[in-house]
Amino acid sequence: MRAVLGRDLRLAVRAGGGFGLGLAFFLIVVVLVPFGVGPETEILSRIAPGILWVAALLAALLSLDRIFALDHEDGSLPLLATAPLPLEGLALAKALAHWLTTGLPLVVAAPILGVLLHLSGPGMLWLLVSLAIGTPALSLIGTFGAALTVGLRRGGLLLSLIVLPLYVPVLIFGAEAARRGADGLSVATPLLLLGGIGLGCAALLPFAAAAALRVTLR
Amino acid sequence: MRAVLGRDLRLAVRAGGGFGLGLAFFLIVVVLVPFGVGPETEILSRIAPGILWVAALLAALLSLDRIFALDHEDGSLPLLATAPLPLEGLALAKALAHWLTTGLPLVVAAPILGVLLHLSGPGMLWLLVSLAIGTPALSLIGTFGAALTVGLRRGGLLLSLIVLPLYVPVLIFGAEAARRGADGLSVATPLLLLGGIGLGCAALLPFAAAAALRVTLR
Amino acid sequence: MLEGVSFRVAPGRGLVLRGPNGIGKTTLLRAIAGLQPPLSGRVEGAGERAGYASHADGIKPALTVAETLGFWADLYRAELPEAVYDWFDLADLRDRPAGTLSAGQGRRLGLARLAVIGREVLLLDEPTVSLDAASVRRFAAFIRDRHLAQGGIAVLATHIDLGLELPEIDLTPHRAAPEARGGSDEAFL
Amino acid sequence: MLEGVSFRVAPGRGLVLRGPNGIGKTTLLRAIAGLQPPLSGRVEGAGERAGYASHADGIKPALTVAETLGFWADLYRAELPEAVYDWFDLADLRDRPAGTLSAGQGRRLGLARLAVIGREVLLLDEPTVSLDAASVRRFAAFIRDRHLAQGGIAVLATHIDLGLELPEIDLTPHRAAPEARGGSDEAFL
Amino acid sequence: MSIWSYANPRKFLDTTGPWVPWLMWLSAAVLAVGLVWGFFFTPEAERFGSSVKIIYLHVPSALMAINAWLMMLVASLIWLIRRHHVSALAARAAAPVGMVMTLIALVTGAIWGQPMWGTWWAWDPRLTSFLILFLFYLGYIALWTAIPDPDQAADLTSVLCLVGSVFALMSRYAVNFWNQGLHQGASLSLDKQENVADVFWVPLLVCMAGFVLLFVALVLLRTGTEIRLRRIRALRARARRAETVPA
Amino acid sequence: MMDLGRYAAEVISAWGASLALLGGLVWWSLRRDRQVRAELEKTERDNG
Ligand code: HEM
Ligand SMILES: Nc1ncnc2c1ncn2[C@@H]1O[C@H](COP(=O)(O)OP(=O)(O)OP(=O)(O)O)[C@@H](O)[C@H]1O
Ligand SMILES: Nc1ncnc2c1ncn2[C@@H]1O[C@H](COP(=O)(O)OP(=O)(O)OP(=O)(O)O)[C@@H](O)[C@H]1O
Ligand SMILES: [Mg+2]
Ligand SMILES: [Mg+2]
Repeated sequence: MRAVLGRDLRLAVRAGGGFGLGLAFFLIVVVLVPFGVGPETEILSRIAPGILWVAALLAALLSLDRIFALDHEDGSLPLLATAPLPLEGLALAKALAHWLTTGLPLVVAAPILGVLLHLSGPGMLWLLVSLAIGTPALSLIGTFGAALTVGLRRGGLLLSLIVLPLYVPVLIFGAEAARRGADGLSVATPLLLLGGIGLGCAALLPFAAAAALRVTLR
Repeated sequence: MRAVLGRDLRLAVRAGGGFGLGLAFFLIVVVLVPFGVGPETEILSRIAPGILWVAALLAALLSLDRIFALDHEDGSLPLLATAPLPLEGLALAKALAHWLTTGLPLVVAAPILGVLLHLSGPGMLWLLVSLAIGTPALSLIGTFGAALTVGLRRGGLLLSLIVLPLYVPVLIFGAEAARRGADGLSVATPLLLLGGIGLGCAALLPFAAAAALRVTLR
Repeated sequence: MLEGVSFRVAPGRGLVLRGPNGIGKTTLLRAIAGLQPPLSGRVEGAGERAGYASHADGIKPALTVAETLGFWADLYRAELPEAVYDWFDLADLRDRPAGTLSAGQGRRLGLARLAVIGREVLLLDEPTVSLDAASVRRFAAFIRDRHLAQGGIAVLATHIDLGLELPEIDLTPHRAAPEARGGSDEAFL
Repeated sequence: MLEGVSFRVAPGRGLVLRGPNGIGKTTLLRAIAGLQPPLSGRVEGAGERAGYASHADGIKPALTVAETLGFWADLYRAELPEAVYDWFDLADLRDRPAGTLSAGQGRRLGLARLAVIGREVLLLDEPTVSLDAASVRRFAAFIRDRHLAQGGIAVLATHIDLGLELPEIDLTPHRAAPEARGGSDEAFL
Repeated sequence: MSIWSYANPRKFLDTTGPWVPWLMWLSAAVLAVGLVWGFFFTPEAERFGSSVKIIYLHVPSALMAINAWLMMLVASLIWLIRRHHVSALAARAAAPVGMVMTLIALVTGAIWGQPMWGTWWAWDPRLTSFLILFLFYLGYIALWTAIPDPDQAADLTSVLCLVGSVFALMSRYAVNFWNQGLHQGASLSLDKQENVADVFWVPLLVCMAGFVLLFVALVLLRTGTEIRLRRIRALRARARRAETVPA
Repeated sequence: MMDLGRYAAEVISAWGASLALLGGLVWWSLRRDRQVRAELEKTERDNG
């Protein structure tokens, strides 16, 4: 698993690996939103947690199709599948690599970009916490979706449509936690639920993804 | 020019052409935003024009790299360049094809999706008008950016970075017009300015794009 | 790249360029087609009259054979003669998406494009790659009996024998000496 | 597509597939490589041991020659023998982005990849397209003196003469009759 | 003798090379005077308190951020029209300097905004247009580094600079139209200098002069670096050809 | 040290950040210039 992880991380950082892509997209959304909705501080700070969450989710969504597609195209997926690593482990490694290259940078960048949207101090803290808890779930769900659509024509579009509804609970609880945090309310409930979703995903989705891979590889 | 246009449209509609991609992305953003920022009607209807504009812009941005990249990869770009069609015409045809496959569907879909964000009746009208005037400029600017980055490593990321600041004036005037329209204010000035930008882009950018293509083909 | 190459080709005549990999055949053809400026020297009389076929065929997998040829005919405002399908043995493949063609069938489609665009000067870069012997003969016949016979010009780069009786230029002796170099580096030397 | 083809290749031996365009050489090689299931019939003993070179070289224009080879070596956890650059005459091109190579140089790079991945069974689809005569000889020498001499297996599809003394199979007589058809459609016929 | 003769790389290096150290030291001296004066020997302003001292870095860097782009625009035009390599390389050399200036203006402004407006960031037109300018610099530099062939890179970045300038101007007006803003008017600008007491104005002027000198020195230095890099490239290319091609 | 009043933190951090950025830019430019000069000399020696 460590080998796959290292290889994926290296590939992501190298040319064309799309390491910066998610982050750049996140930045783009956050810079553009004020031009769209107008510069009023109250409005911006009101919608900031939600927009940042949606932007993070989109950034994760856009980088999903790289999880398996590149390996599928150049034929390394069958080779990986026959390696002495169970497919569940492969799926987990892939999800982890995706999180490290996409989710983690987003978590780190979110508070900085929050400044642009007038996010309040506690808002930043809770945004960071909720993203840190929620983005791994995004990567896991995405890996499952990617496994379902490996090698399909129009895979990218299909992938988005499949993953989108699965993302909704994460988004709801994550954004709710960030919003409550920004308003100074209690954040315990949504964060707990978010953590629960994350753990559930980690426990179940690698198996689902492995099952999907087994079918797509046939 | 008509031939290129027809071919690009046909290719876009066929499998893998990415016709639905922009639209799907647009839909996704609009669906996710209420989950992110919360369900309050006033807030949503307040930010609706801006969010719809930003979403349209992102959808256009994401589909830009197909404008020339595919033709570059399979070697048809030099063949097109030696055809009896000036490169300016090629750039214009490409921009038009991009608009017809990405911009136009967005314009049509925007009012429908506006319902999801509680956009008011006049808001929808003016959103539609402002998108109809503004999205061609987005396609033209994007074609220029795509011409600059044909065949580069990390072209996609670079393209977004280059095009992003160029999109700002269009977004500002477009969203401003839609917002004013939604609030029942006069929309003449921003729409005029938007139209001016569009005309200016149509008059100048094909030349810039052709100049860039001439250099990249060299 | 190359130095001291100079030729004229009269209407109805052809020319074959030969030389090892990387000598500059493609570069020369692209320069003639006007796709890249020569470091020095001139190209006369080609430009608008030239049609260029590169190593890559520029075939879109999603378009059918007939649509592909139709597109090029449209773009060059030419008609699409029915006979092209016979010349290049494509009749059975008409409505197949180009992406499902075999390599040689795809190449035939790429060559058929040249018959469609109706240019006087054809610049062909290794046109017979992937073709079997019968297809090579069919292609040679097209060049000889249709294109050249109607006063066209053909400049071909190839590594194999096409069975066309055309004058040949071997580019090997023209490889540029290392110092000979126009271009922008010069200002910094 | 094809019917009644059957062969075994012993270690250290090679086989050349011949046949006109579109007969099914590529399809057969892909089936052997496990990239597509044969409509009927079996493939034995290839799978994990096979390396496949298709019509397209799968070369990323942005990576340099050295990076490309290094990547494949990495991916197959093999070492990158320095000598590959000599075998395929790529030494001077090491640090050139693959996108700037000429057609033949690119093809040489694609072939060098096969020497790097260290697979026993090489499936080569028209490997010498675009190569000049000297490069074809160099490639043949590689197959004969390095790959086969070390007990490797090579199955090549080609239209031209490679100067390798290998048994050949002409696929023309094996063209499938239109009714012969396996696959899951069968249940509905 | 025409001024274009300096567009010859060798001549440019020979001429400007010796100036660079002098310019460096001169700008350091002027900057030191202006900054020390501004930091230690100016009073507090009644509305800003001691925070007014930020102005000695904020305004000069903001000025240079814009001027650097203008210089790049001119250099790009010269390259496109007359194809003098030095001007293309000068534009390339100026971009990172301009970007750092933009960054300084943004950072000092943001820090200043906290006590003055109670926020790090506001979508004020001037601030916003600086953010956009920063993005332009980023894209411009990224394009330079992404293209391997230097002439091609020079051509494409020049086109981008031209188009970008037009759009930068448009965004300035767009942003103004969009939001009226909090930022100080041009109360210190040259034609209205009576608006401001000389105690602030004179050291600020010294600082501006220091920034201009520093900019010129850095651009000359970096242009020299770029020319040398090109020369290394050309020499290597020639050597490689000599190896490959049997004479 | 002089008294900067209640804006001390802002002034010092603004000056610190700016001077660090300026210094970094100058240092980086000088260092790169020195490296490139050395490399050019080497290249000229190797293949004059
Ligand atoms: C990130 C934010 C900021 C940016 C990008 C920015 C940008 C600029 C620019 C471009 C200028 C030069 C204008 C000219 O000379 O005409 C300027 C001047 C100035 N800025 Fe800022 N600024 C920012 C924040 C602030 C803040 C927060 C303050 C203080 C409240 C401030 C106070 C000033 C003053 C006093 C001037 C001099 C105005 C004059 O020219 O008279 N700026 N700023
Ligand atoms: N962008 C580039 N930068 C540097 N060298 C290049 C570039 N493009 C081509 N070359 C080199 O120029 C030479 C001529 O290339 P060209 O493609 O014309 O060769 P060719 O004669 O067509 O060869 P082939 O038979 O292999 O197609 C080659 O050595 C090639 O590597
Ligand atoms: N997806 C597909 N649908 C229908 N026919 C196909 C498809 N893919 C390939 N074919 C056909 O199958 C036949 C065999 O193709 P294949 O690529 O194996 O030929 P080949 O012997 O390699 O020819 P070449 O020498 O031209 O490369 C061809 O007639 C081709 O048109
Ligand atoms: Mg060639
Ligand atoms: Mg084949």
